[in-house]
Order: sequence, then C-alpha cells, then structure tokens
Amino acid sequence: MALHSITAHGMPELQGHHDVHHEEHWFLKYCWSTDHKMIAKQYLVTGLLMALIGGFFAYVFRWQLAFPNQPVPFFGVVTPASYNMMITQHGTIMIFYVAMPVLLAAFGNYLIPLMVGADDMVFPRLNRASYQVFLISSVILIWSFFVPGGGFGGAWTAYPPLSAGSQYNLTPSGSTLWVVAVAVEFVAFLMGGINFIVTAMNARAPGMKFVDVPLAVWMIVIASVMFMMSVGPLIAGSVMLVMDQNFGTHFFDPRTGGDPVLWQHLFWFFGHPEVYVVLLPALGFLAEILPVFSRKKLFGYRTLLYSSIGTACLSFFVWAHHQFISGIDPRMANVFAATTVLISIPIAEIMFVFIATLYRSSIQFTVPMLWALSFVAEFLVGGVTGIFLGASGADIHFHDTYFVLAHFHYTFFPIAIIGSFAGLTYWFPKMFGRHLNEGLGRVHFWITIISFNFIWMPLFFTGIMGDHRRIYSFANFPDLMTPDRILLREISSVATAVMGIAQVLFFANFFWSMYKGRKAEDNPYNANTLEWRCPSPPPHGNFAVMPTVYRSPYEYNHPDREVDFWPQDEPPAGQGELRPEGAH
Amino acid sequence: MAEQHPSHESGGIGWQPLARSVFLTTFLGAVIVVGTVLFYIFAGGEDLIARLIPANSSFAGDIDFVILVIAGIVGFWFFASLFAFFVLLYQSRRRPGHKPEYLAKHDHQLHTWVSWPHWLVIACDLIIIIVAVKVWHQVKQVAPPADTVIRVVAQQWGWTFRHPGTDNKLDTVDDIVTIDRLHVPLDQVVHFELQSKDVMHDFSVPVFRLKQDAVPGRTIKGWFKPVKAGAFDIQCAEMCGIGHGLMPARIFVETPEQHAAFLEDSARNASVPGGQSIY
Amino acid sequence: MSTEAATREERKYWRIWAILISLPLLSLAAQQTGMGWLAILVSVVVMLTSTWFAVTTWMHVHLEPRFVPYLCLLGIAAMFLLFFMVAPDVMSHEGNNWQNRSADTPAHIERPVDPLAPPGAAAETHH
Amino acid sequence: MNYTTITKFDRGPLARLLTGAGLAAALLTGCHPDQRMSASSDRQKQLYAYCMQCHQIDGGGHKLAAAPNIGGLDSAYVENQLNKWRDGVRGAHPDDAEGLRMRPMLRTLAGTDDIKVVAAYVASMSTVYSPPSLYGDQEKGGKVYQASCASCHGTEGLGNQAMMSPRLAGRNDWYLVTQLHKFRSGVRGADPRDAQGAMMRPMALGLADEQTIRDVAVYLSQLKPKEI
Amino acid sequence: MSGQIIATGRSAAGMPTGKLAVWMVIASEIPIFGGILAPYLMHRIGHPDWGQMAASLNVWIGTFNTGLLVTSSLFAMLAHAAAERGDGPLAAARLRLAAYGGLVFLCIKAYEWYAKISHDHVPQTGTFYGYYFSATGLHGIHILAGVAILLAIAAQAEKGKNLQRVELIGIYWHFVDVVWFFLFHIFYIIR
Repeated sequence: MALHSITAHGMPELQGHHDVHHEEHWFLKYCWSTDHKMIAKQYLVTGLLMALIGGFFAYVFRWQLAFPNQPVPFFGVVTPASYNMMITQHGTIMIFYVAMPVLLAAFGNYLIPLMVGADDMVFPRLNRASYQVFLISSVILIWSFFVPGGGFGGAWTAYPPLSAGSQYNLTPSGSTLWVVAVAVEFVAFLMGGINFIVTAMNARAPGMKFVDVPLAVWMIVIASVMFMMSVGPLIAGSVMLVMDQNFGTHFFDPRTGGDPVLWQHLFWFFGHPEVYVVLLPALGFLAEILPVFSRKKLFGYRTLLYSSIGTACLSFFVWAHHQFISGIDPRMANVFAATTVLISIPIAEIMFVFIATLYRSSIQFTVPMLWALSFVAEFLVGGVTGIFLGASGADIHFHDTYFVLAHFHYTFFPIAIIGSFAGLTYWFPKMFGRHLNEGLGRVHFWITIISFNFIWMPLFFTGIMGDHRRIYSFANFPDLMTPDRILLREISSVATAVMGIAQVLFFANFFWSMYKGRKAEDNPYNANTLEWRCPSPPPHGNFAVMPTVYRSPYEYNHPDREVDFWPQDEPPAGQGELRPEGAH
Repeated sequence: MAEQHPSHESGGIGWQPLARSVFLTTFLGAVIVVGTVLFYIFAGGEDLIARLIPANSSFAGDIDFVILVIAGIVGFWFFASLFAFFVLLYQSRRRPGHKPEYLAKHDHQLHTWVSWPHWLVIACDLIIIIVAVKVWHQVKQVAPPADTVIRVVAQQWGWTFRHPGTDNKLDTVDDIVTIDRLHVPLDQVVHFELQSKDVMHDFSVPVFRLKQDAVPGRTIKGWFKPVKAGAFDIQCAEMCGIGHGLMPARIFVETPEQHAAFLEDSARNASVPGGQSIY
Repeated sequence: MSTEAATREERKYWRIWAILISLPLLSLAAQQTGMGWLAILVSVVVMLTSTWFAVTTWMHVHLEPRFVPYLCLLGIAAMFLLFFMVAPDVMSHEGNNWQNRSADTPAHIERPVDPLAPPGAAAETHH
Repeated sequence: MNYTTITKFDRGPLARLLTGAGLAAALLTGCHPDQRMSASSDRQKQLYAYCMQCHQIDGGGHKLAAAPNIGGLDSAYVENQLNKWRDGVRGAHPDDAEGLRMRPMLRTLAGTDDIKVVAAYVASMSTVYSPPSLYGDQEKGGKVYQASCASCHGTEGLGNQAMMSPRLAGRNDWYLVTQLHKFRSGVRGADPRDAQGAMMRPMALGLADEQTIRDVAVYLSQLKPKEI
Repeated sequence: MSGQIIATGRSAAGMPTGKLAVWMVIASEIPIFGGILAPYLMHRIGHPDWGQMAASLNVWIGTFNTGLLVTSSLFAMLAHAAAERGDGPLAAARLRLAAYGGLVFLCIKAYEWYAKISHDHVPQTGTFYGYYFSATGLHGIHILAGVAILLAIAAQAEKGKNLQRVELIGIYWHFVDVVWFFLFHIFYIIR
C-alpha cells in the first residue's frame, strides 16, 4: 500500500494511482459515462425534472378541487378525464420516478462506492445500463400522455377491470404504455439493486466490518433486497394485465372467471414493501446527518439496523390493509390489522433512536440539519396517523378519504422531498465542490415546511368529514359543500401553489451554487465517513489511495481524542488494535 | 478548541438531574393530553367525531369510539415524543463551552430509556388491535337479523337500487327500482346485496360510517341501521373511471309514514322507473 | 487437478444426470396410472429431490457463504406467504358475507362473433 | 479551519433578490382568478372539452366508448336531448348502460345556457362518416327506410326540425342498432315525459326482425345527402 | 477508460463478485416465477374444471423436454469442470453443446405451442392456457437469454479468457433447469 504521510491538519497526503484525466467528448463524459458519480447525477436530474411534472399536476388538480370547474391558471379547464389522468400520473411519477430514482438510485449510486471505500460500482456498465433502461421507462411514461385517448386515468393502483378494459378507461394505448413504463422501471431498479447489494457487500474497504458500514449504505442495501423480493409478483401481474388489455385474455376479467381481487393482492404485495423501500434510504440519510450536526455518536447503531431489518421483514405481512373493505374476506382483515399495528413498533424504535441521538449533544442548525429535524417532526405525524388506517375498525370510515391522503403525504413528503433535500444540501459540497447558499436554503426550508403543513393539516379534517379521494369536483355532493369544508380546501390549494413557487428558490440556489457557490473543502463538516476523505468533487478513481477502515463511522467526541471527530480511515495512533489487511 | 466542559466528570455521566427533569415534563404533558381525551370520551365527548360528521347509523358510534381510543393512545405518544424532541432541541443546542457526551456501549441507563417505551408501545398496540377487531367483527362479519333487504347495483357512473316493495321480499313483481335515490325506513336493520356491473365501485355513506367495495363478479352482503331521518350523500369511494366524481346518489331515511307514502306512490306509477333531475 | 480426479468428478456429474433423468420418468409413470393423488404426491417428491440434487451437487450452494441460500429461501418464503394469504380470496368461491358469482362461469370462453360476417355463415371454429 | 462560517446568513446578491421574489410570488397567489371565459367560440371549445374524451375532438364518436358521432345534429335536437339526459327522461333506466355513462356528464355543464352553447358547437361540426361495422344489405335497408321512416326523418335522412327528429344520415350503424333495440325494449322513450320517444317506439317496434334493423342502420350510416 | 475497477476484484463478503451477482439474479427471479405460479395454483385448485384443458397437454413431449434440459445442464456442468482444469477449448465445446440443447428445447416448445394454437387452445379461449402460455413463455425467454450468454461465454472461453464465467452461466443454467422441473410437474403431471 502506498506510503502516505500525515500532513499538517491530519489529512493523509494524496498519492497513488491518479490516472491522468484526458478530456472526453461531452457525450461520453455526461451521457455514456460508467462513473457512478455521473450516473448518480443523471438519476438526480431525471428525478428532479419528473418532480417538476408531478408537482405541476398536483398544483393543477388541487386548484380544480378548491375552485371547481373554473379554468386553472397556466392550464385551462380541467375535465374529468384530464383530472383522472393527472392524479394517476402524479401518484405514479412521485413514487416511481421521483422517490425511487432520487433516494435509492441517485444517492445509492453516489454514496455506496464512496462510503465503502471503493473506486466505483462493481459492475459499471450494468450501472449505466440501469440508468438507460430507467430513462427509456420515463420516456415511455411521458409519451403515454400524448397518445390518442391521453394518459392512463385509472389511479396509480390500476385496479382491473377499469385498467384492463379500454372500454371502461377510454385510454386504450395510454393504459398499456403506463403498465409497460412501470414494468420497465422495475427492470431498471432490479439491475440497479443488484449493483448496490453486491457493491456494498463485496467491495467494502479492507478492515470494514459489517458494523462499520455507514447506515446510509445499509439502508439502501436492505431497501434493494426488499424491492427484489417483492417486485416479482407485480412484474408477473403487469404481464398478465398487458395481455388482458391487448390480447383478449381473461386473467382479471370477472365476466369470464377472472378475479380483480387477484390483481389487488399482487399489486399491494409489492405496494407496501415499496413504501418501506423508499423510507429506508431517507432514514439512512438521517442517520448520517444527525450525528454530524449534533457532534454525537448515533444513539444505537445496532438498534437502528435491527429494527430496520425488522421493518423490512414485517412489511411483507401487512399489504392487505389497503384492501380491508375492497372485497377480501373480512376474517383476513383481522390478521392484517394486527400485523399493521405491530409494524409501528420498529418504526417507533427508529424514531426513538433519532430523538435520543439529540440528547446531550451540541446541535448546529445548518440547513441539512433543519431538513433532518423537520423529517423527524413531520414523519411522526405521518407514522402516528397510520395507526388509524391500520386498525380495521377505523379504516371503515377512513378508507379512500382525504385522511388516507393526508397520512401518506405526511410520510411520503418527509421521505421523498424532505429526505432528498436533506441529502442534497448535506452532500452538495461533495458532489459539486461548492457550497449552497445558506440564507437561501433557510428561506426555502421555512416556506416549504410551513406551506406543506398548511396543505395537509386541513385535509386531515376534510378527510374525517367525508371527502373521498379522486373525486373530480365536490360540487356534486351537497353534504360536502358546507362553507367550512370549502374554506379548508381553498387553504390547502393556495398552500400548494405557495409551495410550488417556493421550489423556484431551491432550483435557483441549486444551479447557481453549482458554478458560483463558495468553494468547498474536502471535509467541510468534519464528518467521519469515507466520502469526506477524498477531494470534492471526487476525481474519477475516487480515492487517491484506497482507504483502510479502523472504526465505526460515528465516533464523534470520543473521550480520549482532542479533536471532536475521528475519521474511519485514520489509523489509530499506536493504541487500539490494528486491523489486519482484508479482515471482514 | 478542546476546552473542558465543567460538568463533564470523567466517570459517570450526569444522568440523574437531567433525566428526571425531562422525564417529569414529558410525563406531565402526557397526563394533560390523556386527561383531556378521557374527559371528552366519558364526559359526553362521544360526539367529538360526530361534530365533524354526523353519526347517523347504529354502528357509527362504535366506529367513532375506535377512532377516539386510537386518537387518545396515539396522541399521547405523538405529543410525548414531539415534546421530548423539542425539549432536547432547545436543551442541546450548540452553546460555547457545552461539550456533547460520548455514550459508551451497553450503558445501563441507555437501555432503560429505550426499553420502557418499547413495552408500553406494544401494550398500546394490543389495546388498539383488540378494540379495532371487535368493532370490525361487529360491523363486517356478523349482522343482526334483517328487517328489510335491498340490492345495490353499481355501474359506470350510476347506482341502481332495488327496493323490496310492499311485500318486503326481493325479486318479486312489486319491487321498486330507482336510479341514484335510495329510500330506507328509519330505525330498521337494512341488509344490502352489493354488486357491480362493470368495474370496481364503492358504496359509501360517510354519515353512516358505511363503506364497502362493489367487486364486479361478486355479491357482497352488508348491513346498516339508520337512526336519524333525512337525506344524505352516497359517494363512490373506488376509482371507477371518468364519472367517478360525477356519480353521487342520495339516501333518504324516511319515517314509517314517509316510507309508506313512497312505497304507495312508487307502486302507482310503477310502469317506468323515471329518473329525477340530477341538479 | 489431475486427469484421474477430473474423470472421477465428471463421473459423479454423470451419475447425478442419470438420477435427474429418471425422476421425471418416475413422475410420468405415476401420472399415467391415472390416480390423481398419486401423481401429486410423486410429483411433489420428485420436484423436491431433483431441486435438491441440482442445487447442491451442480450449483454447489453448500460451498457458498451462508447468506446465499438464505436469500433464495427468503424469496421462496415470500411466495408461500403470497399463496397462503391470497388463497382465501382467490381460491375459495365464497366466504364471510361474499360470494364469487363469476367463479362458476365455464372454463372455455367463446370467441366473440365477428359482426361483419354475414349471418348464418358457420363461424369457422376449429374442429 | 472552522466551520462556524457556514451558519452566518449569506448576504449574497442573489440571496436577497430571490427571497424577495419568493415572498412576492407567495402573496400573488393569494387571490384566485374567478373570471369566466367570454361566451364565444373559446367558451364553446372549453365546454366541449368535457365531451371530447368520448365524442372525440371532431365529434366523430368512438365505438369503444359507445359514443356516437354527434357532428352535424341540429342544435335544437341536441339541446332537447341534453335536457332529457339532465332531467332523467333519457338514460335513467337500469339496463341503459350507455345512458348511465352519459347522464353524469351533464353535471359538468352548469345550466341551460351551457347546454345551449354546447348544442350550438355540436351543430357547427360536420358529420364524420365511417365504414360499416355491421353486415347489412343497404338496398333492403333503403326500401324499408323510405317506406316507414322517411316521413319523419326526411327522404335523405336529414331530420325535421319541426318534429324534433334528428338527422340520421351518417350516424354510426352500431349506434342506430342499439338505439332501435332500446326503443323496442322500452329502455329509451318509455318515460311519460318523453314526447318524441312515445312517437318513436311504435316505429321501432314496426321493424320486422334483427336483420332488417341492421339493414336500415347500415343504409343510413352510408347515406350521403345529395346537396353539397 | 474504465480500466480494471478495484471494487470488482474485492470479495469482502467471502465470494467472488460475479458469483454473488448471479445468486442475486436467481434470488430476484424466484419471486417473478412465483408470481405466475402462485396465482395459477390458486385458480387451478379453485377451478377443478380446468382439468380437461390440462389434459390437452402432451405429457410425452414434456418429459422429453425435461430430459433434454437436464442433459443440457449436464454439459454446462462438464464445461465448468473443464474450465476449472483450465481447459478453455473443451469448456467452450461443452458450453456450445449445452446451448444447442437449449435451442432444441425451444424448438420443441415452439412446435408444442403451434399445436395448441392450431387447436384454438389459446389464452383467449381459456385462462388455463393463459397461465400455461405465460409461464412457459417467461421460461422460454429465460432459456433464450441463457443460450445467448452460453454462446458468448463459450466464445471467450475458447480463447482461455474469463474462465470463471463458465461456472457463473452454469449456475444460471441449472436454475432455469430447476424452474422447468416445477413447471413440468405443475402443468403436465398434476392433472
């Protein structure tokens, strides 16, 4: 191993295999690159663009719900068909084309090689192929909006016979393209998932035991395993659905012996593990950010790890709580109610660990820390309201009302939006070598958080008061047109517009700071994990000298060290056991 | 930079005073929350949910009770953890001279901190499961004997209701079939057979806390017993295509005289069902 | 690897091959006897034994680290979970408060008649 | 190297500019636009947008959605039918699957003036002809039509405004067949408030058998009026 | 440009990266095949009248196909044995034999499908055939992919390069064989 001398402020001087960086054609560098960092940025940019589309749909149909049948600024009249298409595509885009790519693929691709001390993903070409398959899938989805009949409008859960019969959904090619786009996206994430798991398991730096792996990597690996184990039936289900739609088969056609409830089971068998697949990476980012800005060791590394593995396993037993009143046998509902309420325990465990990490620490309210703390606060509301829906008795009233929407937006918003903002603001200096503008970040944070709460708190109450979801306009329901309900809906819609506009601040800050922001050092936050041990932005081969790991990533304020952080790859000064080469 | 924090004894960490104060404030906050919820439940607060949406069927009160029990338990944990969260945020903010602690592994106090909420959460979950399953069994699995049976057929973008007519038996000549307007007698157990002709629909009467999907190809039975007269909304609660938001229906809970009048005048011009204006 | 050890290795594979050829023949015989329960019993036994032979002797799964077989068993367990939790709704045709009317439609599905065909023209179905 | 610099509020020029813009935008959205489009052609297009998903943009109809080609019907007839849909005179029968799909769509139109606007727009569209989708002998169909139907619907099937009879020339053949079946079975036209329906039902019952209905339907769907 | 990635060479989990990846592929394929077989079994048990449709399957062709696939797996195994001895060309020859076995299997399968379609025993006229064609079709696609990879690795093995990959494709090929065991018994034997 190349000898490296300790320079003045404790950073090993960089020597070793710096291959000369020849300038490539921009296409090879940006679109055809096998460098995990470039592929991560490709996923990130695609995810953010899709978030714009999903967000715009949200603004439009939220406006239509508050001011029925009036033309929506920047869109025009919202017809029932375009309303259904927008809510369906909003759900599909936000889960499959924003949360999964940004949280799982963008950060997974960027962080796993850096955090385990490798120079790239184990299969670079497969990694590039997985992004390209994902790109094809998002192109197919966008294309499905413009085919005759328009985009698919039968809700993102695509229950047959509405999704199977084009005489019912009136979007003959739109519905098939939607199913094909989602199935191709699953293939992309199977390829990506295998890459994440194998890299995290095999390409770990010498000396990095399983307990030294940062939790962000662990969480993405558990999420990929869960995705791999749960997506199979839905791939088979989508093949059956496409055959039902186009080739006249009768898998889900009730008139000839098919069974629509079978699709619901296949969909939600994947659906519920899927929401934990996007939750775990966000928890992983929190496990990285909270200790750094509270300068304190994470409360329970093994507690967090075992309870997320527990959540992963339990998440396979709970799926039918989405179907309590949709035709399954009522006796089954009791089983799923019990497992659903019990799954709140490991998640409560994880929240206790995050809160306990803050105990007796020294919290520094930087923008990433603000996002991380707001994640904990908002996710508590989301997690807590889930129990109402998991308990079968209460779900009779709450199923498919705005209470359900408010619940899963209080979980999805912290996961997809707050989680990725936390990750982006925290790792931006490493990704682009420059700092984001701190003041702008704070303004964007406060406007987004306040407007988010103003969107969804009122809708909890409209949900209890009987507003059902996916209803085009409440003007047709006399009981729902009372002045208080109308006011609550208008507050929520205006807050959606405010939040939409506030995102301009983020995009401006993001793209402006990429070139004009303050230069960032290699380790601006004095963090321990390996990605801060290489220059920012890291060159092609990441580490000049491949690091060796000596300790866990959360050794902050260790009593017998004067500096309050202890990087993973810093050899212990004399005392402490020296880990032999290749220990695993 | 490595100034020594005064209270940082090298040996044991100063748990006791801090823990006691944080524990006390959390407990106090929790007691207040649980107290208010219990007050509402037992001091006539039964209609806490009913104030938002009327409870007009026999099992609506039971479902509201389940919601309130969950609200009480879950509210306690929510406010307790949020309270602890904000206390810790304020208390551990970065101040000059304040040095964070380093928690060694397997600290005894550390485990007590985590284990007692752990068991309490499990206990609360069991209570919630028992309450929820009891109500679910009572509403969805068993039904009191039927005073009258109706058939609800959902189809793309309209509801067809088949009333048994004067002989109170379905599929007889005197059945009354109406579109989007259901007439049921007050204070009687009404059983319904739910079917769908084409796609998934959902027969939901929010004020009755009644919701059941209509799965095409299946007949699903259910029951409700209206306890308050009046006209209420029926909503479709499962995406069924373009007209999903445009297929409202009305349920008319009628006193015996009104119901008799309805039966009688429907029998008179029973030749054609005749829809009503949709405005 | 000396050639003598190699041929012994390959002979072992041929022996496994012989077993894996004869097992399906066994289940074929069981099926030809016409006894349904026997066919099911034999085919389950044959499926498990041939999978065991193929996975241990050919794929050498016992030489891999422990988590590899565990991961595959996790997938199989997920499928059993899917089967046993979904069967009460899809397999049985009625249950508590519901009855699947569409389940007793005939298995053979008639093809829709082509409206453009002149009436009375015998619909050209296969034999 | 001290990271406290991070926490100071960056007073960069861009920061001040954008925060001001953000707040202004937040206030701007407070007021929501409530203006109605002027009652002109874009109002027509805006209202017809509700019908486009099934009846297509050119009024050509869509067999998959069981929606007929409504282009070229005169506005009085369209208005009369739309009022019937809204009042439940038509399409309010349990066996009328297509009727129950059409009827809720009237909830997207605010009132009688919207119905007039849509009716005028539909009348302004031209009838879209499509090849026959059923087997039918056009000569026989023509003879039967001229014998019993031409008196009300006109020899060239252009309809008669006084008697509120619609233009049948160019109507989809599958649509004519289903409507004739509905008239015969009383699913359509049996409502006491439906004057035209009462006149039409005996005529439909007068047709001999299924094949005659198809012949007439195919004949009408391909009937091109002589005037240009 | 990519050069030799250091990460690919590491085996912190105690097994070479390629083999770990192949086992991951197999672990992710199990739910996909399970996702087709589980609904089929539910419907098959729920609809006893699918028996006559199942009776139309030709058991003899099925058994022959099973034997053929097992033989093809044997050659993949022998190729692995040869590769371990470093004998590239022999491994390549045996891999090609395994690939040709797979192709013959596909031809027989195509013939069987043609017979079905000509008798109008197609998914449109019976959901049993729907599941039969989907399951065997998905399996057929996996065989096609396997044949392509077998030939690609045989070409490389002939030149003595990447001999460790012979074992990897062997594992995948045996997995495809095991899946066929299940399909054969569930569709052809259990009537």
